[in-house]
Amino acid sequence: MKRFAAFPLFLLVWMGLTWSLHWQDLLAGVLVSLVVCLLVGRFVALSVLPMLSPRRIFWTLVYLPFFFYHCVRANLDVAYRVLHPDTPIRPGFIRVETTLPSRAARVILASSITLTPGTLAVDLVDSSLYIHWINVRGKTHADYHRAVVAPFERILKEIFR
Amino acid sequence: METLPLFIAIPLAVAFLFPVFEKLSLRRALLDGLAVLATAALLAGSLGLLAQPDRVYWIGGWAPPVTGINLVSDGLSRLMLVVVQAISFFSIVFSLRYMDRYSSRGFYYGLFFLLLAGMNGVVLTGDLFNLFVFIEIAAIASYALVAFGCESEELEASFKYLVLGSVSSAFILLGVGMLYNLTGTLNMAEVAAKAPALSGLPIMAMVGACFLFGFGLKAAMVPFHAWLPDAHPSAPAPISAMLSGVLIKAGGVYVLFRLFFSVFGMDLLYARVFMALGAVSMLIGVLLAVGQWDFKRLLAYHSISQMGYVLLSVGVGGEVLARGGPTPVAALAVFAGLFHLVNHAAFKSLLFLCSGSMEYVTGTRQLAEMGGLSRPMPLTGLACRVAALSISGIPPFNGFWSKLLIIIAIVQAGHYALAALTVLVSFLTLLSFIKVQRYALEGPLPELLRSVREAGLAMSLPLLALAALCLLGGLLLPLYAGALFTPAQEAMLSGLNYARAILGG
Amino acid sequence: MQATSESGGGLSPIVKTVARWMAGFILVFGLSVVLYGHLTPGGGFAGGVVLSAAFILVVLSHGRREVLQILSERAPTIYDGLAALAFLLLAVLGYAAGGFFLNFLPKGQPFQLWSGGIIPLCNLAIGVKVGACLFGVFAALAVFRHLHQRSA
Amino acid sequence: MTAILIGLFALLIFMIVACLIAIETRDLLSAVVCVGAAGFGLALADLLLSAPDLALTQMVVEFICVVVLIRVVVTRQDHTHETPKDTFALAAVVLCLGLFLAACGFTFAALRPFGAPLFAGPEPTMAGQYVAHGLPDTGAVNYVTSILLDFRGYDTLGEATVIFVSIIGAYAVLRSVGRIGHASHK
Repeated sequence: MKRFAAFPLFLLVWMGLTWSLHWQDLLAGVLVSLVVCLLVGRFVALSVLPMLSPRRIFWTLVYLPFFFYHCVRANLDVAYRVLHPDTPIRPGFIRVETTLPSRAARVILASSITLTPGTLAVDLVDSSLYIHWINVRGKTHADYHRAVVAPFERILKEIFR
Repeated sequence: METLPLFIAIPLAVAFLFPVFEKLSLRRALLDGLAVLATAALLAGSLGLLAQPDRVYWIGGWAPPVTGINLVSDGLSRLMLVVVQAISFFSIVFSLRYMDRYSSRGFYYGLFFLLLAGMNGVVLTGDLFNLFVFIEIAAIASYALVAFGCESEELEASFKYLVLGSVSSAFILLGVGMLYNLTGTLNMAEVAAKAPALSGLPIMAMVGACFLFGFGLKAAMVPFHAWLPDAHPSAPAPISAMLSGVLIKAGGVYVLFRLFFSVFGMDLLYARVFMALGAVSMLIGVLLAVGQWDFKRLLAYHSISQMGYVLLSVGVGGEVLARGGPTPVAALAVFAGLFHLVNHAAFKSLLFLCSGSMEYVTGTRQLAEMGGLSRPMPLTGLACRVAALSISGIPPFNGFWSKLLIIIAIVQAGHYALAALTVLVSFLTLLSFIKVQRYALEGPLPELLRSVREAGLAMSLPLLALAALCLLGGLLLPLYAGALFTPAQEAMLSGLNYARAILGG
Repeated sequence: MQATSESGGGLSPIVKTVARWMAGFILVFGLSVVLYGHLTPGGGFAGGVVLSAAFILVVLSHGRREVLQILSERAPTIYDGLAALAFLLLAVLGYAAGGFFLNFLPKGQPFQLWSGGIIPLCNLAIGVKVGACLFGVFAALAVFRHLHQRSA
Repeated sequence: MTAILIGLFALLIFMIVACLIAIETRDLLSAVVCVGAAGFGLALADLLLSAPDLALTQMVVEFICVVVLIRVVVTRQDHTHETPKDTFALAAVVLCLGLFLAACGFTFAALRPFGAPLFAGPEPTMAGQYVAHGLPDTGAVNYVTSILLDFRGYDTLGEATVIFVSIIGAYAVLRSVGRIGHASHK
């Protein structure tokens, strides 16, 4: 049964794509979602039901604007560094430890870091994230963690608790 | 019951089934049985078609005004259909044993039936774009089959064939595109109805040139022949028989006849180009063949030369027609060309199958390494002799009669130099096949080949059947010419009336 | 970097996880392109390519070694053959109903999913076929390298 | 109209340049990238000529092909060899191409002008029939699909078969063992 966990998600995407509530479109959507679940359901295997708890939805809704804000800020920061005549950059690789429990949460963290300009998550080994950073500041892992990971991690921890 | 679509549907269905069958690990006998049964059914169907009148089948029920694609059964397509089915039947029977030497029988049969479906589609279609699509199916299947042994020479030959084949397909597509732009239709009959109005324009010469180049390359006429001597010998022997026996005809010469006689209307320029291409191919092909020591390569060069005969003869017929000469002469020339086309299918497939039979037991294709094979392999030796006599034009075999008719027609049309050339080429052909006889069948048996024996009945039967066809095809000509050749010859001579026959009115 | 595509080990866990999540949504999108081919731009050919993209994504991220354990060399050609056969079957069913490729099903109401008779079914067959085909080309080139045939 | 033409010519020149670089470069990976660029140009050209479905298909196919080719090229240590420049062959190719283009330029004047659709002409054409009969006779709203799968469904069967034969052929040629028993002497 686990492979059908993503069924409602697929159906939702289908309805978004077709943008219709006609019975034929819905029937086709149900069939398509079933087929897709059969094909790749065991790859996705998200535990969907716990995801629907109100607390999680609330924190997800908080996370989105927060992420957007960080994105814009980082954009401006990178633009400043690129346009500045001295190009004040200090590129380098850093390794940070994340305390997030599940792999899914770590991957979302890594994706958020990648989507934010200036930082790029290169690899994830167990709980260590390898990140390329355009302007490395600080000396210790704790510094890195505070600057790059902590803002996202705090909210993600709430979502995936 | 309308049977025309089945000539495409059956081979396609069989071809689609083979990958599935291979997964199911079915018994080999089942695969073989299905392949033989399908080709036999198609052969029977095509013979049954001979007794029926001309007709048009509109696919999908889209009758004129033309929106759909049509299949046409007229004399010329029925003739080609019978030849294709017959050669493919014999090749499949021969493959049953011969393909032991290759892996992946399922893929082999799949590609074989795709090749067959492609050729049937080309022969039956009445639509220009559809023609292109099915030519591509046949061509791609043949590229893969040429490389079926997976050895480096074969891959190289296949790659060369693929590059030149793609270039020719591009030109064909360009020609189809220009015709569509000019006439607003892809249906051959509608194009034929609109072609006379366009005939003076330079663009029509461009279209004609594109088609001549494209299909000339598929037919391996001489300036465009470079791929054939590599590609045809590289394939497994039954496939060589299919490629030389029918593919260069169905995918090349037949389409040239169909387009230039029925769609554009034969004029003096096209006829002269046909004659020139035919004469040059005839001469160069045989000159290149004489020096060959690889049996299959020698046969491949002869294919160029023999197809030159066909093109020359039909070109002479078209020339007589275009300049308003006597119709019986044109009819005789076209008839002789078509007769030689059928004969070539019979004796060239037979020769390739013989070469395959010898290669199967001796492991070599080099004439210098063979010798005395007619004693341990009496049936193959007999078949090989019949075919060699046939291709060299020795009476009473079929090649003699068709060459005789070609020479008579050319003389009657007044081209004495070409007639002399034809005789000369025939003599050179005889010379090169005397070499085959001398080195492969006669002489002492080499030490290495002491233990060879006939490869078995499954391989000998198709050889004997084709050898019988070579003998009887000439002797019994008056009996079946009316059913097979006369409608084809009429279809070609009636020219642009093709449009009226299909669209009615 | 952990990238070990040389040895067939696949990419980093980030890519693997995201690829797994995305594959399902790409399939849903591809199937919608296929099924709505008669209503919107798209159809079997475009949608089939999208379908194959989902599988190629998973294979690319997970690497050869992991894939070879679940994927048989024959799978692409079999689905290819079966889908082509389904398309031909539609044509032959039309033949039984009166004409080769006859559109024998009711045409339905325009702009609804069930319209155009056999057209959506043909699109579906072509979509599966093209998807299997493109994935087969990818698998033959990138995963199998050399095919080991049984001699049937 | 002129804007479209200018854009189209720019794209064509871009595609030709990309193809030439792809042929001439010694690095396989760069060649693949150039081929991808040419395909992307083709997708844009389709979009300019208002053929969104073609553009969609072309785009997706291009992405997949480039990804597949890169995947294949990256792990191979193939090097292209420097072939000696054959001046005569080059001259012959340029001459043939020049003659062909000259013939095209001379004869293409008779073709329908660019942008004049076949279905809008005064005389009855196939395209006109499709536009007139597409929706009522097939029930498909998308004319392209109605042509592809109903009027010319047989052609589409052929095209699907072309793809099928290509992959079957590729699988047949990629076998590791072609022959069983003794190989033929060369």
